[in-house]
Amino acid sequence: QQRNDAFEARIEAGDFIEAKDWMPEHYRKTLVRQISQHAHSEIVGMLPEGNWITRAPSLKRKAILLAKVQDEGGHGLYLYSAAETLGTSRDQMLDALHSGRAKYSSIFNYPTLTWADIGVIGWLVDGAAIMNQVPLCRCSYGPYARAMIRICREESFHQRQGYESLLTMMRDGTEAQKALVQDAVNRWWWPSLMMFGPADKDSPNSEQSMRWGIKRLTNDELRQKFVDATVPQAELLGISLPDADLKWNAERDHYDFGAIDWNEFWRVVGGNGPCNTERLQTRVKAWDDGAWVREAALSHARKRATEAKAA
Amino acid sequence: QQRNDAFEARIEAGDFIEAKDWMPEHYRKTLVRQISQHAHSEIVGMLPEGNWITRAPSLKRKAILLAKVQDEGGHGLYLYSAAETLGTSRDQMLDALHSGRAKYSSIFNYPTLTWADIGVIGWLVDGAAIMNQVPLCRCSYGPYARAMIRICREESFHQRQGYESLLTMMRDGTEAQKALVQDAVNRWWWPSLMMFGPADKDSPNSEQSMRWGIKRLTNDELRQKFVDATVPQAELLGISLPDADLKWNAERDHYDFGAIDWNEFWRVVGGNGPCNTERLQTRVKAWDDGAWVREAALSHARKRATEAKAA
Amino acid sequence: MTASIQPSTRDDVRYLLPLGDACLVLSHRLSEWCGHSPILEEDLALGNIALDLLGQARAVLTRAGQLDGQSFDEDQLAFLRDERHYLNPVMMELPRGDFAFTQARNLMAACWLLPLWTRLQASSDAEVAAIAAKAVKEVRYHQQHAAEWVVRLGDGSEESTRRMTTALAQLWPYVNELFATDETDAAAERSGLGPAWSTLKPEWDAAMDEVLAEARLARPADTPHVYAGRLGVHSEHMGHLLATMQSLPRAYPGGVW
Amino acid sequence: MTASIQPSTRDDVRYLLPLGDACLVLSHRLSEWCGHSPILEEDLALGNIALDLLGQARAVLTRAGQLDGQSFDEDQLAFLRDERHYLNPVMMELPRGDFAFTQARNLMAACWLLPLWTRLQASSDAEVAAIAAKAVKEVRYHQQHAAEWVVRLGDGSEESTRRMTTALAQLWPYVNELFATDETDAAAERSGLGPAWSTLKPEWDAAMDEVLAEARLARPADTPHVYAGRLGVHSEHMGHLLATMQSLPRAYPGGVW
Repeated sequence: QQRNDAFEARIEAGDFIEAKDWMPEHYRKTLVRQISQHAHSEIVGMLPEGNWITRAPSLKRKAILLAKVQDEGGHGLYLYSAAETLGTSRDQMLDALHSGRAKYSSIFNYPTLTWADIGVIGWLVDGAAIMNQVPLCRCSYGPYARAMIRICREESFHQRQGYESLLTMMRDGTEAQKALVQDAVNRWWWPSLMMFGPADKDSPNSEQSMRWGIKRLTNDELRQKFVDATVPQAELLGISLPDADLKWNAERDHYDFGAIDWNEFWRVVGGNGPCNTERLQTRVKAWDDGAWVREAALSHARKRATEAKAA
Repeated sequence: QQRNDAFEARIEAGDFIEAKDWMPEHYRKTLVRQISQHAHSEIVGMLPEGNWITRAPSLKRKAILLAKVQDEGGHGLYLYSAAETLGTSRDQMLDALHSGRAKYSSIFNYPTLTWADIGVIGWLVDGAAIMNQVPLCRCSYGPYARAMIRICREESFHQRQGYESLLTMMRDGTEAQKALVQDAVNRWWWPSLMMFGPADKDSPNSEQSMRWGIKRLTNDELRQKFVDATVPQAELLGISLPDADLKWNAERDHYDFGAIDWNEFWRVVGGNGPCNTERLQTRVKAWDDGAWVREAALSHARKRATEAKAA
Repeated sequence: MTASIQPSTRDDVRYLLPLGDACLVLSHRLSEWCGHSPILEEDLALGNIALDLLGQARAVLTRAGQLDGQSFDEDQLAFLRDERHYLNPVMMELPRGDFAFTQARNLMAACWLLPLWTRLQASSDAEVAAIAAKAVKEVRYHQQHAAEWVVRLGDGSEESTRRMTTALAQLWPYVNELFATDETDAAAERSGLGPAWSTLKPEWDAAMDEVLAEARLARPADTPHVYAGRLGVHSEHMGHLLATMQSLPRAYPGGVW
Repeated sequence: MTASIQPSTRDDVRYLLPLGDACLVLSHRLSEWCGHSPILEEDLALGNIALDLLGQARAVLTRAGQLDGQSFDEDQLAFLRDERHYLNPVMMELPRGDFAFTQARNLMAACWLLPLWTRLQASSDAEVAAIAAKAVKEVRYHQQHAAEWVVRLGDGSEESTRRMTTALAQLWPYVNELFATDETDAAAERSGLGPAWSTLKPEWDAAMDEVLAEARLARPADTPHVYAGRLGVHSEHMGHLLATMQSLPRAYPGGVW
């Protein structure tokens, strides 16, 4: 109880908790769940974008996309490392993903259907992710906070690249290209809003996480910030957002927006989105198909170690 | 010896030998080898053309190609049946193919690189095949001769379709399409001439086969017939054949043509052509991947037979 | 000249394209088996089914093009339409999978096409009725052929039962879409062009249940999945399929084939 | 606007395109691993190599386009050239295969690119020399990375040894082409643009033999195969690769990306 009080006091004071520090078991568990879920999201998130690398329409865009997807893999790597500092191995976390126990961001259960989806993912999905993640740079757990600083920097860069690619198509492209962009925005807008999670009233875990400084703003607060930031960007692009109720509310000093289809949200989170099964199968297949490689690497290392000892 | 003399006399008289008739072991063996090789060629020949079904440039051409490749499968089926009348099972023949003991026509070890290859295969490769096969409709072994009649009829149809598709491109197509056709002809001309086999002087088995009426014309005779028939068709198409020595010889009443690169011929026949390994691997993979299906069908049949008996 | 075309949003066109596209796209997947089947007879049978479906697709697309009013022919509709204007149910575009998956899908598709073509024989559009009269015979054979394989594999070896069970489970989420109804359907019912897809469900259920019983397979539980190929929202497989299918006409502007 | 372009047959262009295409096509195959690697670190490493090769391809194609004299940029050369005008060695376009195949090919390609880039640092074309100076550092890392895997897998488990041995045997017939020499090479040697490919063989042999020895793998026997990607004669895989790669620019004439 004394340790717990000391811990709570450090959180209160805004101290960073480090790997070697004592922490309550529930804090540790909550963090592992959150960080590994975030790591899994980066890894699964490589798939919808990776789907377009071989079809990127210019070599410059191909290079940008390839680098972006690589960055996501890199984020996965830091995040797994951050979670490992809490005593759970990467293999354990992957096993939780592959067996369906662990989640990843539900947004990646939607398919990328056209090239414009790549730009829109950069703009809206990375945009929403940043909105969620920036506060985590001040999260109470040091290794996570430091990983998030680096990740947020790179994500901002991706978001700008995504937006820029849309701007190029909307400003200089053909009518067919503009239609592509509008269509992609129509498909990704609502799922992006869902990325902030259920409404606050339906988000029971939030309070404890807020108290521990693992979460800094509520789902609805973040969602509103995102809408407020994004609407002017949409206007600059010259596309419309698929929400008839979206309008500026001078009184609230915020944009009002329409009702989210929570049925869809829960359906997709619950495993019945368009790509849930395929995404997980793809990851499991990559892992299973690679088993012989991992075994061979171990076997090689053992052989050489034995030989070195014998020599 | 007496049976042998009677057999030779029947051959001499132009009689058909039937499955139930006595025949010399060497005759049987030669026929099984020739018919199964022909069957394998039909089956392997489905691959280079099948490669373009999903990319046919019009729905009509797609339907024609799909039907053609199906016909080839059908030819394979009759020919395996004809060979089975000689006491060798289809599985035995396939095993010989898959293990590399049996051959198939070497022409299918060249890749189909553009859509024009499909037309050119119809025109030149099927054309050469027909030249080889028409005499076999009078072959001494009845089941083979009858299969060949049906096959030759369908092959002629394929050849006309192939030629017609080239004519369409050459008469009504764009410059880019005409270049496709010329390029395909450049690549397939010499391999087509090689389809008649080595020069007579290097073809030791021919004589016995001629005597038995399994073969009716020599390799060089057939090759000359093919060249004579094809040159005017090329002129009508408006393409050039890639042979500077090709010219009419009024004295011989035939076209003269340049020297065949027998090194290439023997290299490809010997297993080192562009696609030998892949073709065989593809067939073996299809067979191996299908093992569970064949086993399941047998297992199902057994189950139901047992149940019928028990009932 | 290789720029994409946009078909009309007329109700009759929007009703026919999903059917034509379903036939075309399933034909494409079946034709991928060519030369790769477990037995030669199946190379022929799958090729034959692919050919029938292609014929049905050509007839329907031709008719849709006539009704569209922009003089699009079957080839323009097949080769110059973008993914978002392809309206087949998503099930048809899924990769060919193993032989169990292919036969399970063929069965599901045939059990859907058979009552659809049957009713279309009475279409108020005489062209459509004539196409249906021919198609119905073909699809009856397709259904029978697929049913035989589903039974054989479902009640075959341990491995084949496992594979067939997996195939059904993988396909089941895509079934809902075959019976989803929209405004286009309502218009087709009103005009007599054809039935609402939702009305085909009882026949599909009965036909499937019969085969599954014979195959001694459990019917998978229904799922709440919502796919909308009919609105042009596809899977990630569709773009790759079209990249292949359309590559030549796109690369040879003005080509005459 | 989406019609295909035909590059010039100038000797310098014909010398550079095979190199640029080799990098582009191998990069394409490596990028197919994205999200499918056996370990996350390899997703990153293969992606990184793909990115380096893409950069090399862009630089070389840009330079070839300048020399060509028809003002083709890197994108026109990449997206509007038909298969028969793509000049990469066939090895680069073979499907990605398993992880052993990928690493074996990466090693072969790097052992070829390293001496090639090394000599190109002294190219009479200053642009080419500058590209080479950057590339040589990248390819040195690629070679080392692939060598480590070939050793690890070659001298790993029974299965990995079998797979690596198979991969080497499958790739070996395509090696000849990396050292085949033609008139283009002769011209490049005369002008100082770059070395004849045939002159790279001793270094390739030495580098490969060293890795194979370390991996305790036998060097496959040489074969008499003749591939001629450098003359635009490819394998059947190339058309499918290009259908995918070029699909967007072909479908969106006048598109600005």
